[in-house]
Amino acid sequence: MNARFLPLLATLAIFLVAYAICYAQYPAMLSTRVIGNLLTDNAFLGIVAVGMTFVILSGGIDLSVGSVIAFAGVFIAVMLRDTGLHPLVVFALLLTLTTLFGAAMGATIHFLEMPPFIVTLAGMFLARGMAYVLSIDSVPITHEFYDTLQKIYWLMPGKGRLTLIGGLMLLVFVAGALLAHRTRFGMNVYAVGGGTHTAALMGVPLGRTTVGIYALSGFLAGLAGIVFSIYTSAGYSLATVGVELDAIAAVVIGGTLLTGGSGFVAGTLIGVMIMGLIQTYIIFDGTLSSWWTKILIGMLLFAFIVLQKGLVWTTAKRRIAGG
Amino acid sequence: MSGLGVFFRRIWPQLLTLAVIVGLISVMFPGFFDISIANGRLYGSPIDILNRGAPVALLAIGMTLVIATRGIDLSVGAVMAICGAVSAWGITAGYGLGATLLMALSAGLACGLWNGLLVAVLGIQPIVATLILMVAGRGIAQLITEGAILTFNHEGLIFFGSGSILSVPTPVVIWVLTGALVTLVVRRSALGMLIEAIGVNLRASTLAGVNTRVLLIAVYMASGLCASLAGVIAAADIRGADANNAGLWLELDAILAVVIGGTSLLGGRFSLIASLVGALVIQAVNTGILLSGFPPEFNLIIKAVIILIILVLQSPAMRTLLVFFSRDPRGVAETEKETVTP
Amino acid sequence: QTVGFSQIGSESGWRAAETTLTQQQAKERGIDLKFADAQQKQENQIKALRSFIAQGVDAILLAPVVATGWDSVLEEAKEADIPVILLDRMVDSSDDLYLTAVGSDLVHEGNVAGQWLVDELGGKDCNVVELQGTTGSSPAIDRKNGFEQAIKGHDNIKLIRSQTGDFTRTKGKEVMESFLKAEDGGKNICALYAHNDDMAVGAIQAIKEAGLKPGEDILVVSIDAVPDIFQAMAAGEANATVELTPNMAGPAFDALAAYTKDGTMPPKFIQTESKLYTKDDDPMKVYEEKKDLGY
Amino acid sequence: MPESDASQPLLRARGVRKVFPGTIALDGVDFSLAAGEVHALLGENGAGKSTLIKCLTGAYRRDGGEILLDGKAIDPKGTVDAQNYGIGTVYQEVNLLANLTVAENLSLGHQPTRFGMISTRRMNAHAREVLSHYGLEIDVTRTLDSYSVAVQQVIAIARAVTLSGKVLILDEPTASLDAQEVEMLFTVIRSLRERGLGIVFISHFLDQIFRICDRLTVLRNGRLVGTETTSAIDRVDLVNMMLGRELEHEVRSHGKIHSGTGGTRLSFSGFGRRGRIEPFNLEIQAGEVVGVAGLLGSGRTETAEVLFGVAAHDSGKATDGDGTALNLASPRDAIAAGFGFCPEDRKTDGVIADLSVRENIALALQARIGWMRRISDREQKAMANDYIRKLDIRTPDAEKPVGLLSGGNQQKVMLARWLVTNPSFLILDEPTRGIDVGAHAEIIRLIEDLCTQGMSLLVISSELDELVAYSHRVIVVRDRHHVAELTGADITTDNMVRAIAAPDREAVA
Ligand SMILES: Nc1ncnc2c1ncn2[C@@H]1O[C@H](COP(=O)(O)OP(=O)(O)OP(=O)(O)O)[C@@H](O)[C@H]1O
Ligand SMILES: Nc1ncnc2c1ncn2[C@@H]1O[C@H](COP(=O)(O)OP(=O)(O)OP(=O)(O)O)[C@@H](O)[C@H]1O
Ligand SMILES: [Mg+2]
Ligand SMILES: [Mg+2]
Repeated sequence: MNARFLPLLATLAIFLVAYAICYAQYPAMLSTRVIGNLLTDNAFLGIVAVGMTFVILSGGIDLSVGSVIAFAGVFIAVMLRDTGLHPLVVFALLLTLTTLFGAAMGATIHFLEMPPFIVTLAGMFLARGMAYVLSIDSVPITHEFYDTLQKIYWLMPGKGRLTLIGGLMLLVFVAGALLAHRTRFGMNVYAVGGGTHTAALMGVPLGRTTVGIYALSGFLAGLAGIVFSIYTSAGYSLATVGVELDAIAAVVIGGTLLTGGSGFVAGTLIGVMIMGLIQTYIIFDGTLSSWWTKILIGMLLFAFIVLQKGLVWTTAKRRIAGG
Repeated sequence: MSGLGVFFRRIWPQLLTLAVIVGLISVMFPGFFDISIANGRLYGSPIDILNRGAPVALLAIGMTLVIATRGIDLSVGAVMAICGAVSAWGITAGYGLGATLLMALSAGLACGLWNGLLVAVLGIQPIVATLILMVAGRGIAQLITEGAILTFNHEGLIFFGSGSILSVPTPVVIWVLTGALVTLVVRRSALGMLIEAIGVNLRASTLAGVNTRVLLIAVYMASGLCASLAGVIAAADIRGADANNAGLWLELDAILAVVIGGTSLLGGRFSLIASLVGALVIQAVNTGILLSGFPPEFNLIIKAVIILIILVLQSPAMRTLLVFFSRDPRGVAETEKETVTP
Repeated sequence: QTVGFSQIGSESGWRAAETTLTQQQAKERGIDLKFADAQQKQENQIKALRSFIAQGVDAILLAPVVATGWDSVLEEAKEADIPVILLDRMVDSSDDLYLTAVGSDLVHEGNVAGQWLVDELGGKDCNVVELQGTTGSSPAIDRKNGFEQAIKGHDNIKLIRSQTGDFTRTKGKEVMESFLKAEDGGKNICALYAHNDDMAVGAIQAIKEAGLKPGEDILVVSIDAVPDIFQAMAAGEANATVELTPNMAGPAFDALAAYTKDGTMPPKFIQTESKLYTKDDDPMKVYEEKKDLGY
Repeated sequence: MPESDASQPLLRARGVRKVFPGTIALDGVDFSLAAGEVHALLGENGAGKSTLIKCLTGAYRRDGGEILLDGKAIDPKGTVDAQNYGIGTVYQEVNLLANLTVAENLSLGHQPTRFGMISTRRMNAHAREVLSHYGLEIDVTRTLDSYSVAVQQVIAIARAVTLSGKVLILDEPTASLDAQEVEMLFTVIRSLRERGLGIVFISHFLDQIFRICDRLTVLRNGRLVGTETTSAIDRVDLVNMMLGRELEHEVRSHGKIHSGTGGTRLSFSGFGRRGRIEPFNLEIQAGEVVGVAGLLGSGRTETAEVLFGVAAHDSGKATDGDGTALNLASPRDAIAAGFGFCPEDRKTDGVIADLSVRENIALALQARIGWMRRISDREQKAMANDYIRKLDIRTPDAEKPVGLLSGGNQQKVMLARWLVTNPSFLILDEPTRGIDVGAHAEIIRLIEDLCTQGMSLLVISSELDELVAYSHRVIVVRDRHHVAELTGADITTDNMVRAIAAPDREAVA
């Protein structure tokens, strides 16, 4: 077995064990309802985390995604309220806009040689600022097309629902995995993450790749914004504050190294599911105060990371010792 | 003196930025430079910038050191909340001022130690390692205050927020002194060079015998200590510990200050003074927005645009362009370094 | 009986008090309360609601972070026959999706505060500065509207500056400092309206540090009625506050009990009183009453 | 093969200029490469060889001059362009991506695709097939960093060869290869030459130059000294051309004056680490040079790392001359015990690229003194200038970031870093890798000087001749075992080769 897959397997193992523990305590955790919820409730996070995976694989970071989701929601809601455009047209407009926004950040990062952390931080302020300017109120979306979208789901046995957005997230993960592992663009992303300078010497088109990565992240953030607007049927400029940190945490828990160059899109899915599991567990428990909730989330984050490190480390060590 | 010359060459972009922003504000708001003394304390908008900038300036000191080692500390905001809570709790529980301060500073050191251990011993990447405390820290602070704003009326503690020394507001005195002290320690000893060495190449530094582990931990502890000072000031300022909001998102401002100060997020060469100027730039922008009277929904956009402009102007590529026009060979040196690291 | 409670978060003392009181009320009635803190995020609240439904609780209390976006999850609750009661803020879904809503009218609160100022001034000219809540939050929007409605038509009152203080003391103080500087050292300002007491408390300190007397040189009116504002009022530094009671759960549980017993439908909106407190209401006594409620 | 001289040059550079602050790296250099020739590029460290290559391939923007390919002016804006023109390059220092698999490294940018999707199976098969030409039978689906520098070097060469349609440029490709691998490489080069490729070959090994190259071009201080046909020039002339002076002290002097007269300095017994190096015994005298020979990946570097505490030993113990036990759990412990260690991979383990030459030299000493007592700028500068002179480090001044020095000069800075700490036991892993003839002689003389002064050295080198020149004792490592020890007159290249190649353990005594 290849050493590259160790972190991924470790994460999967931890997830399964954690789920088993939760199940032992609350048997309802294994209902299709909970599973359906995990997919639906984390759909927007999952989608944006796929984009974040690419960014992090390339050694960058994108702090703007939370704000972009909020902007997307407000944009859609305001457009649907004030113009007669069909939602699909608005979606297309929005995706173009967020993709361009991402591409602009990528271009700034590459051509002005500025660190991604800072560029996307400014992007984060900018996107939320734009959302404020569009509307500070939360704007409901009443278009009947949205009702149609929300009504699309597959009722699993046990009353759990696999919703459109949950399914879309899974689709994005599959597409993301193919893009990352089976295309030249994906390889270039890994190459840039392995070392910009070396990648350039090996002939990787740095500019194109960097712009592409952030454009992809912007596109997926826009898509996540659409999903979020379907999820809440509204646009709200204060929504999804700090989602970028959740996405980063999911990517990292999923076994991708923040230094870039190593990790898997599939790991991110498990990361997202682990985060969802933690939250579900805390809600099922229902006795934690606000502060203990935060502390527990922090501790579990810590436990997962240490466990993962430990697992990878001991396995790697055994392999060396075993020859 | 060549030392001073080098120093100014390093920080002139930051100073210039600050001057331009202050200039802009004073054009928009002519009364800007009016400084008087009220209640035995200097009073005026420039003083506000210095005073309100205290938390970010303090955080930026620690953050600069952390970033120089190629790390990052996202937890400083939460640590501020913890230390503010500890000081409020200590003083209301009747411990003396000395004991309370000691507890608050120890809390900051302990948080730094935790971060440092995760980074240096467990080898967790700094963003993630400090993200843990960023999430949990606010919870810990709330645990101490039980979710409420823990108010106090102890004059001694309040002095740290709204007192003054020789009419200079105490927070200003604290951050200036801390900045000077840390600069002195770091530059008069070999710490500065060792920290830079770690930031550029951790492995090579270890092989050269640098005690990288201890140094990394120390750097995070310094950051924790700075955060605790900031936390005490923030709490003393409003005479209460607000576990939810104290230092909220200030870590981002601190990082921004360091970057505006020209220290690379990839570690290595750093300048504390430039970071402090960076912190003042950010606060000047904030204060300027407040004085301008624009509706609040524009705050973020204005801030984002100004910061973007500053960063773009300071970016290496822009410097190349500038050099291209001025034909200053020194600038070329810096550009070439960015593009090629053999 | 198991009741799930999805709280927004713990962003202010007032909300901490609401949580404490809800837990107390539940305990008194022997209800098993499942508490979920959403950390200011709607998505977390929706997750919490879905988990409550999956868990099969008997009823759900929801303090919604924002008015929009609850339709589908409320429908799910309805399908699962779980009554939902809204606390302190409204949603804009159709009202057959929830049992009842307990809360105060935010616009009304702003109105009460504005009305007080109008009455207090009695026609004198007055420049007002406003400390808004978090930009985009419904209390900030509604309290601003309510206040503006109240002062409309009173040309003696002018709103000269309005800036967000994020509902926090620190920002309240910082913003007030700049207001003072921008308005001629505060001589230009005759009254302060703050969207919550915390910002007012911060602003009071800023006014004092500028060498002015809050409560006299600058009138201070705010909303929430948290204990600390009563201290300030007792010291003559604040003038008025509008109460937003943190005990929303009491009426909610009563309505729920009646509903589960014999299906009595409560009214769709149970409005709590927006009581105005001034110096004349013995602030110290109110402070003593309130100070242990977990604010 | 001299036929190449006649034909129109394949690649031609005219008046190439490149200026770095404080240095004119290239000053109007002309260079021409014919199809079907192997053309050597020679010069001291810092002469501008790598810079010329980088200008030719667009990795640097040149400040002047023109480049012609097949008579047409080209202006590669980046390495991609160069690759598209059919110019494949191996830059100095392995420039591959450690996080990608071997196969991915080989095919990056040119992966076999089907319907836009990369076919992993075909990619891996192709990689296996390519590497088999170099006698490398490795798992191509493992990441590059699971292999040693040497293996990586071979992969880098393989990649460049597959990419080069017309021109192949190799910048010190043999620096980390052993004799066998060099043979393999030469076979490949010859067959490419047959196919009409033009090959640029940079090396400091003159033997190799004479064996494989048709013509050679010498640079000195960024200027062209001349181009000659290899067969028309002899060794001494060539060296004079490179140095611009006579080499005072030819390399192979047998000056082993001391041979461990100072008594035992260190002894290690049963020293080893599971999975790295089998336990070994080693005794080192004061003033003795112990050479370590072995094939690539045989465990020489591991020996050094275990000794220095980089990978702490888990068996055995170490004692100093008096028999007191030494704690060697970390590099710091080792340094405290008076050890020094110049690692082989200077890029990742050695230089602190952004710090100045001065700081790099002072670093180890400063770390040993502790952070409290700072070595003053003046002392640091004096120290640095002293070694810049002694080791002839080519740098405009001591403040230049070390990452901007040429490869060989970086190596000298590493040496200086340890020499200032005045260690009693210095471990050098491939100290002469990438170092020019002149400096090579310097370093060997330096090693001899140091041991006369009583310093003990452990020197790992792939150049057996060199080991013969200065070692008092040679340890041969094979498959992570210390298999043989040669002393005195037994130290000959033949004996070493026999020990390295011996099928079973007790081969040579
Ligand atoms: N990016 C750079 N910035 C500044 N100076 C540089 C840079 N790259 C190379 N130099 C300088 O240019 C000169 C030529 O360096 P180059 O790397 O071409 O030498 P070289 O002939 O390849 O030497 P070696 O044999 O040691 O590899 C050296 O003095 C070096 O210090
Ligand atoms: N040809 C190879 N095939 C597979 N693995 C190899 C090969 N060469 C080296 N390795 C691996 O690399 C490891 C590193 O070896 P090490 O660096 O100690 O070798 P060395 O003798 O110092 O050689 P050198 O320093 O010249 O590379 C070896 O233990 C081995 O696992
Ligand atoms: Mg070179
Ligand atoms: Mg080696």
